[in-house]
Amino acid sequence: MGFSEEAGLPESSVRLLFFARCRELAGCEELEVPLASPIALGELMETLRLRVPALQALPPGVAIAVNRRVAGPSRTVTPGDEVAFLPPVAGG
Amino acid sequence: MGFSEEAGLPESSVRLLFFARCRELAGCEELEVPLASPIALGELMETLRLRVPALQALPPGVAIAVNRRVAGPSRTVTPGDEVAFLPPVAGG
Amino acid sequence: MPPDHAADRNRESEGRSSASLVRDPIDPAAVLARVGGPRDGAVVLFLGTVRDHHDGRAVRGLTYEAYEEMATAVLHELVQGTLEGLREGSVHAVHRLGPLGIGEVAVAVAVSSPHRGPAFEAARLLMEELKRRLPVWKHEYYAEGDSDWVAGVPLVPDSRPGSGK
Amino acid sequence: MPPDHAADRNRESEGRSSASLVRDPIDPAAVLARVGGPRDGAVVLFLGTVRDHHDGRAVRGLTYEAYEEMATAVLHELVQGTLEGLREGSVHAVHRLGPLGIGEVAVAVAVSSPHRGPAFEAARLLMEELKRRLPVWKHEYYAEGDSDWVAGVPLVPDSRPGSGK
Repeated sequence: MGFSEEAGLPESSVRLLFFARCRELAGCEELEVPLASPIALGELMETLRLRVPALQALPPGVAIAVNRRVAGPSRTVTPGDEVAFLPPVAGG
Repeated sequence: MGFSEEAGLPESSVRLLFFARCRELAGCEELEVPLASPIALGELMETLRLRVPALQALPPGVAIAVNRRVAGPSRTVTPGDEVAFLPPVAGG
Repeated sequence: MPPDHAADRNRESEGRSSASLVRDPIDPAAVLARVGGPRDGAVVLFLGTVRDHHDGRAVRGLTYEAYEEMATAVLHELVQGTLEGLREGSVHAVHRLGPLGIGEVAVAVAVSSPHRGPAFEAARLLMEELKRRLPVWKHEYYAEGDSDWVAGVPLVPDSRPGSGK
Repeated sequence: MPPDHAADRNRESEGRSSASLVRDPIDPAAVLARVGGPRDGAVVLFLGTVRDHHDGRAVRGLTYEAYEEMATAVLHELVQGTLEGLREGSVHAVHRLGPLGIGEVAVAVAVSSPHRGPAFEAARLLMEELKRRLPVWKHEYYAEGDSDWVAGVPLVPDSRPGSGK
């Protein structure tokens, strides 16, 4: 669906989004982190945990969405993607 | 609940009510028939069939309510009661 | 906004049920206004509307006839029984009589409850009971010009208190 | 009133579903207006309203936060999936965001269908799915003055088409 074009990010980074309790823990709604080439989401998380303090202690049950779809650790993240941290949901 | 008083009928008859297809078959909404003393509904029906042509061929599935409650043949009908002929229902 | 006092008031007014037969159009907003409260997190509204077809025949309208005194009593008993099953919340039901056009609301049932599961269950069961027990008959008018009574469900002897008197 | 032509038009417009996230109050009548049609005999409306209590604590209001772009996409997929399950009828869902007071409508789901069984089932399943899948969070404000995020349901990896790209 060409999401990275819509987002208009430089193609050498990913955008991290934080919601609800994750937003409070991160202390911000959004972070841009450099990413030179495609990487598995699990691997990206390992890297990020070393560089972003907010990601060292995610609350239990947090899901990660890549380009607005919940993804597992094997999902490939490409420069320009949007990676969102979603605590357990409580709509309705 | 003193229904016979509400209905204001003479205490020597019962009121027959006909609805929907029963009303069309009976050719009227209401009939008053004499009743001198309490009688089982089943017995009353036998008597009525001889005297009221409309009741000789009730359509299948017709229920009979005595004083607004569906009743079986053993239900006692007392002078002043309201006896209603109710074809299968189709509300809602 | 003192929610503890509001909750107390609502606890006192638990046990709300109402029902009616009407000849004017049913307004869903007015039906919804009869249910709900600060302790209720769920409202389920069911509307039964007049379809333009039945058993493969094009329908242009219908008329509901009722044994009004009995239907009113039965409807009140049904909503009261529904509310007792719910324990907490409120229930309202209304059935229309007389002539109705396609798309018009024939019956409306609304249930509110603290949680959605019981509200869905109660609204659905109330509709099932209403269709089985309400002395109401439907006369359909077909596009071809003829009309007929809709085949229904035979009423069964009443198990309500007082029915065996 | 030519019902055969009306039926044809309705058959063509089958497959109607719609969804939205809103910040203004939800009007149940407007939600109902999005569903129904001459072939539908049943409409089920569910309203989720803000309760004055939760887990034994008095609540004075709440705020919904959403991952809006994703929530909009998920909600559209849910109503579309519900409609496909129904085959005939229409589906509408709307979720409110931002601050809400006690008794206000947080979510509304409406389903119309030729018959009531499928309409009840579809509305209920849609609500279950919505609660499991919509990226929306609830922050409650308590009577005592404090506030907290409501414990929710962990999202599970997505099985929608395209999620494994």
